Amino acid sequence: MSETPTTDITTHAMAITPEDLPAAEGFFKPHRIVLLAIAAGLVFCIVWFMRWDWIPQYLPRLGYGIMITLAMLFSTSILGFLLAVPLGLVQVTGPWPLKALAKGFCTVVRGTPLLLQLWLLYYGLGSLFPQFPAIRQSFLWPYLRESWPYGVAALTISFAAYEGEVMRGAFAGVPAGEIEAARAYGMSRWTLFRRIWLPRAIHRALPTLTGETVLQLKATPLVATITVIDVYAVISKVRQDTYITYEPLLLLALIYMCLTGILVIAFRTLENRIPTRGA
Amino acid sequence: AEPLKVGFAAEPYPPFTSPDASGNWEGWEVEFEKAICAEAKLECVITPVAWDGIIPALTSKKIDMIIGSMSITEERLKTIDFSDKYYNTPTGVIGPKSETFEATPEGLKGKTIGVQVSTIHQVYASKYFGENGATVKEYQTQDEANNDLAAGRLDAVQADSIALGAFLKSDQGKECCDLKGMVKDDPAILGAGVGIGIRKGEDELKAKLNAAIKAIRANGTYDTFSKKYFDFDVYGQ
Amino acid sequence: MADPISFLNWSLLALEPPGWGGVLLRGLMNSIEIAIGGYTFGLLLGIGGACGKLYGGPITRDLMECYTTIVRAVPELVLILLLYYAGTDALNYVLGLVGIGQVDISGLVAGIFVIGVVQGAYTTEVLRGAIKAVPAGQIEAARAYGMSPYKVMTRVTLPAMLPYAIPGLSNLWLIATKDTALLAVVGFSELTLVTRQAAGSTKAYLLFFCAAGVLYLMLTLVSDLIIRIIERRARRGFVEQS
Amino acid sequence: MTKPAQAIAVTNLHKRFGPLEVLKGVSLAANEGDVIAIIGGSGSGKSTFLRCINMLELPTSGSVTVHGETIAMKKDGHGGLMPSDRKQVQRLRTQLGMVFQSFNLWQHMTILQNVIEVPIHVLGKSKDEATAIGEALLHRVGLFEKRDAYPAFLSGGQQQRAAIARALAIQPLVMLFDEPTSALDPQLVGEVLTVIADLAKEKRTMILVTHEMKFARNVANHIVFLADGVIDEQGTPDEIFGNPKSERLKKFISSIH
Amino acid sequence: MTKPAQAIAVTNLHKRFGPLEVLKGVSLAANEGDVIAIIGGSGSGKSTFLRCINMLELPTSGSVTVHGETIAMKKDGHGGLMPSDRKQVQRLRTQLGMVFQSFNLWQHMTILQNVIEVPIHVLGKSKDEATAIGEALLHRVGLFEKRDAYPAFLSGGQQQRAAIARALAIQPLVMLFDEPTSALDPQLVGEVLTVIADLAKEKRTMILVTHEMKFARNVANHIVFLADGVIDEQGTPDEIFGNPKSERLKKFISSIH
Ligand SMILES: Nc1ncnc2c1ncn2[C@@H]1O[C@H](COP(=O)(O)OP(=O)(O)OP(=O)(O)O)[C@@H](O)[C@H]1O
Ligand SMILES: Nc1ncnc2c1ncn2[C@@H]1O[C@H](COP(=O)(O)OP(=O)(O)OP(=O)(O)O)[C@@H](O)[C@H]1O
Ligand SMILES: [Mg+2]
Ligand SMILES: [Mg+2]
Repeated sequence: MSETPTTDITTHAMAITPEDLPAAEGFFKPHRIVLLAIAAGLVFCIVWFMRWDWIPQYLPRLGYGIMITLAMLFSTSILGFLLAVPLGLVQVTGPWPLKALAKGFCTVVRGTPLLLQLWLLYYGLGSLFPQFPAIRQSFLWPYLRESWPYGVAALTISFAAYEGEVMRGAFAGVPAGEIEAARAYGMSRWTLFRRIWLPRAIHRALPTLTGETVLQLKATPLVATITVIDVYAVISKVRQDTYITYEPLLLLALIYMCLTGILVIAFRTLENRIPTRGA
Repeated sequence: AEPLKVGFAAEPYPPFTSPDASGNWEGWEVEFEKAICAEAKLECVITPVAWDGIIPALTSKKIDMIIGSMSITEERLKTIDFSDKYYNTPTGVIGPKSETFEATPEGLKGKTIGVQVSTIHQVYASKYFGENGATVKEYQTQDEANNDLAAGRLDAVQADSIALGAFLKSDQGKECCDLKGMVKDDPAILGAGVGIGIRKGEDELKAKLNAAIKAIRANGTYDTFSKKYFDFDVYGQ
Repeated sequence: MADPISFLNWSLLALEPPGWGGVLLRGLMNSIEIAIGGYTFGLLLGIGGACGKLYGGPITRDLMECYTTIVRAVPELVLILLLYYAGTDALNYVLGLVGIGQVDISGLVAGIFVIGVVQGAYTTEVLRGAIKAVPAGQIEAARAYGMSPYKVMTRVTLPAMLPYAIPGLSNLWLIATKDTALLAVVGFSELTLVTRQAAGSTKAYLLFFCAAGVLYLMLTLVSDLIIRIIERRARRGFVEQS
Repeated sequence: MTKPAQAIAVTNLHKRFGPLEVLKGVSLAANEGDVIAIIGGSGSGKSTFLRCINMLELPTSGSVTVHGETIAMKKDGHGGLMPSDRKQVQRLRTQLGMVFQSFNLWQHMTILQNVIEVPIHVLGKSKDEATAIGEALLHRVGLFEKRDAYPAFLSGGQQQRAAIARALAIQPLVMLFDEPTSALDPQLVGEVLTVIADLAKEKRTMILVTHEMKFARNVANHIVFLADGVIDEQGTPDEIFGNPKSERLKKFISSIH
Repeated sequence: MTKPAQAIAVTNLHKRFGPLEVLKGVSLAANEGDVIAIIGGSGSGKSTFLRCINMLELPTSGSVTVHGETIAMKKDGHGGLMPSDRKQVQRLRTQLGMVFQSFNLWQHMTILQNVIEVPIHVLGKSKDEATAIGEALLHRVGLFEKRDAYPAFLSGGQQQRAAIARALAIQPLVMLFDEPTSALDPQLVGEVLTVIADLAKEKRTMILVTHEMKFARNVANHIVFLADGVIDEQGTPDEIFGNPKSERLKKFISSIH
């Protein structure tokens, strides 16, 4: 059973979080300048000696892929978070059947690879649907035919399970005294949840949430394996069209690094709005 | 000497290559590979590689040749080299039985057509159908494309006619789909048949392989094992 | 026709061919092998990395920082592709320069290498965090009684850090087992790929994906059990935080 | 002058935790303007008593009357009581301004937000009105400059003063203090005690549990000595400290240097 | 009786943290059997002084002599000093039993393991011998029953007593105490002070930084008042508390009630 700090350690270890951003002051030291010069040389060699002539041709498609990646990221993070709140809450206070259900859901999802879940939904479940004429005729069919709903579903479920565990810790970790204080001043249960418990839990979970969102970004390329054209799929196409091995992958890594960087900076701004001290 | 590593696409591509439950590979190309290696007196081991990365695997020496129904095209020749062709079959389009359309740009307008990624079919479909109002969806494996056609997520699938034939004969294919026709040829894209992919500059190997292909054609081995799979001459013209 | 009954065709899971159960199990063994190898390799890299980051000179520290930053910012899938093609290439090239000549890098070794490099960055961060979590006073006390730096490290810092590191390390193990699935994209026949092959050959997608899911889940649960035993031992002396 | 109204009355309160009977029949009444100090050894049930008054702990038997209104209770089926009307409890709780030993400020809100939270979201005041009252209270406890700081950035004494302001903001009939200074280091105790002494001077009704005997003596007009779950002795400060009667009280007083 | 030998001597110690000069030339000598109490306001450099003695903090200039052996120092190139022989420092540190304010017990070892760790792994004693000595010491500080408990499960006072046993186990020439009771709540202070007072009765050499003036007065034979980085005044307890001369000392003493 992992308590909040546990998840936190691992999430942080796996994802860049705002703490990792270098502080602007004190960044430039003599050895750094040398290292930067070497790095610049390396980048120059990469730009000069490798093949980049394919970029202009694929630029529009890359842009489109990035949009899809971001759309996947945001839609699934938001949906997943909305699911995670009840998942976490139920595990802390719910009646035992719900508690067991939520716990089981989190364990199963966290215990199996996302790639497998994705394929299970798309190739497994998705190929069952057309066998039911009712579904085939329903208004949902045009969507069920597409591949992105399966990607969204799998990523949402996965985010919900991981974040649900975080929210469980966060809910459980809100000091009992703060909740008691709210009760002592006559708050009703709903007011207490809405005004104190939930915001306080989110506040506690925010640093981990940052990490989890970066992890979610890192999980998005998997949807390319079920024919969603995200930036990864675009790059795969470049590789297959041109038979260039390394360059597109390097560009892809660079794109993800930039996306991660932007995400992390955005989160840092958000986190700075409510300062926390110490842990 | 080191045995030569023959790269197969890890994804099943019946009836040419597909693994069975005991992990053995079977299919026409497996028999072809055995015959070739025996003929050329090469020691070969089958090495499954993701189709998607099979050319990089060859150039980075993870494998030494590709026997994977890979058509000889201009584009590929820029990166790797090929032996002479060892089979050549026309390209077809299949679709659900319930619908009727032709395998032409007009017939496929507005439809979603599935192809395997990194194939001549993908290039062809993009050029002839994609630019004329059809949506081309790319799959990692032929199998998945077929499956999605059966699942109703696709309106058509373009592929090698033999692979399509095998699918149409399967339980799944029999039920749902039929052949809509062959596509108009474009040798520049569809290429001059399927050859063994090898690294550039390995001319000695290339010569050996070419000689072996000739030999098994001549001594009847080729026809013997082909008969098990096909009732026509896959070598083509 | 893949009628619903065939999804429940249990005989497809038989251990002997034509059942695919044996193949799945072999795939699972492959996955576990890579996970163990990659995790161990990652642990070695991580120990080096953490020491480098904490005690190394400024250049070592910055290089380590680049390593962990890049690995943590780029999706595993992309890293695996990059490392699988470029990494093994580069390794061969370097070996060639050193004069050992081409080595034949098997899929297993490449898989271990790739997972290891990714895990190494994560492990570095976990260990670094754990070492930093050891209260400074504990180390100061050791120095105050005349322990040599080596003694301080082996007698105090390392054992005191373990309880902080174990939750992170055990999560990384679970991640390693699941990351092996990503090797499917480079055609390595671990559990996920053989599942896909089995599913594709038999059209029993749901059955095989569920079966693989169960196998992964079992692996996770068994690991969890073992981890909990280890953790209980290492956490002796630490008050449970709720 | 008329006789002051009764602010709070507790009658024959019993509280049992499993096998342990912590309170064995405690009765206490406070008129408006009273400052009652509850003293007693550790574990004598002081906190439990205070928490029973505002139903944070449910009594096993007995009744609590706030400003003449008795909290309606019913059997809970496990040998204890539970409130039969949750709304009533919520309403009466706003009459009882509890100040906790460990502050329990809401960490995700600034000091001012902490203070105006209950007035706005429970009492239904407008934001402007609540803010005006809240800022005045923060002035009073000397924290006006810190109104936009988050609790984690304040010293313990400042946090406790903020908690007092928060309790005052609900304009309660009675303030309940549970050892308001014992989580503070000695240097910070003073500032909190000053604020409480000021409140006492204004004749605000207060019940406080405290270990600071000197302070209890100066501030309270009535002192209750709890021991073994009953009121062992009670009276004016002079009676209790000057002329203790029970053996236990004598021992307790002498043990405090 | 012969004149007691000199246990420790600090000469003209300076310590600078960046722009802040915390110690501006402090000299102090302790003979065997001396109990020296260092008092002074917060931030006056008491801890820094103690930490310089066993080189946990490196002095900017000045020298430290333990039992006649001066710690060899060399320039560190940044205007400060560093030990030129690390082995020597390690050896001399085993003569200085430091007891930290925050105990700093090793959390991953039981109490007994904490106590025998240094004797075995630094002093090279056998495990049996170390255990015998360790158990005797734990008896002495009243913790024998707790020898197999982990530090986190002990009260603060028990932890501090264990820390004292750990320092005693290295059989140091001098014990250094840095506010050994200030991390404890008042109830636990007593038990630790009793142990220290016992050590003083045995004529063990001790240097202690403390805020407990009454205790310093009872236990120490020499008191040093640090202010602004220098020794403002020093003398016997009676001189310092009975007849303070410097204004600062007077003010300091009067500020402590
Ligand atoms: N929730 C609970 N469950 C079981 N026992 C409890 C609970 N709360 C308090 N007790 C017990 O009830 C007794 C009285 O506790 P209480 O906190 O009221 O004492 P107190 O007089 O406030 O002591 P202190 O001065 O130490 O705060 C103690 O023995 C305590 O262990
Ligand atoms: N590592 C350090 N870096 C910078 N300044 C320091 C450091 N350690 C101590 N100081 C400063 O040196 C001064 C003296 O600190 P020191 O801890 O010795 O005081 P003290 O007399 O022990 O005070 P207290 O009674 O509060 O413990 C303080 O102003 C402190 O801020
Ligand atoms: Mg209490
Ligand atoms: Mg100090």
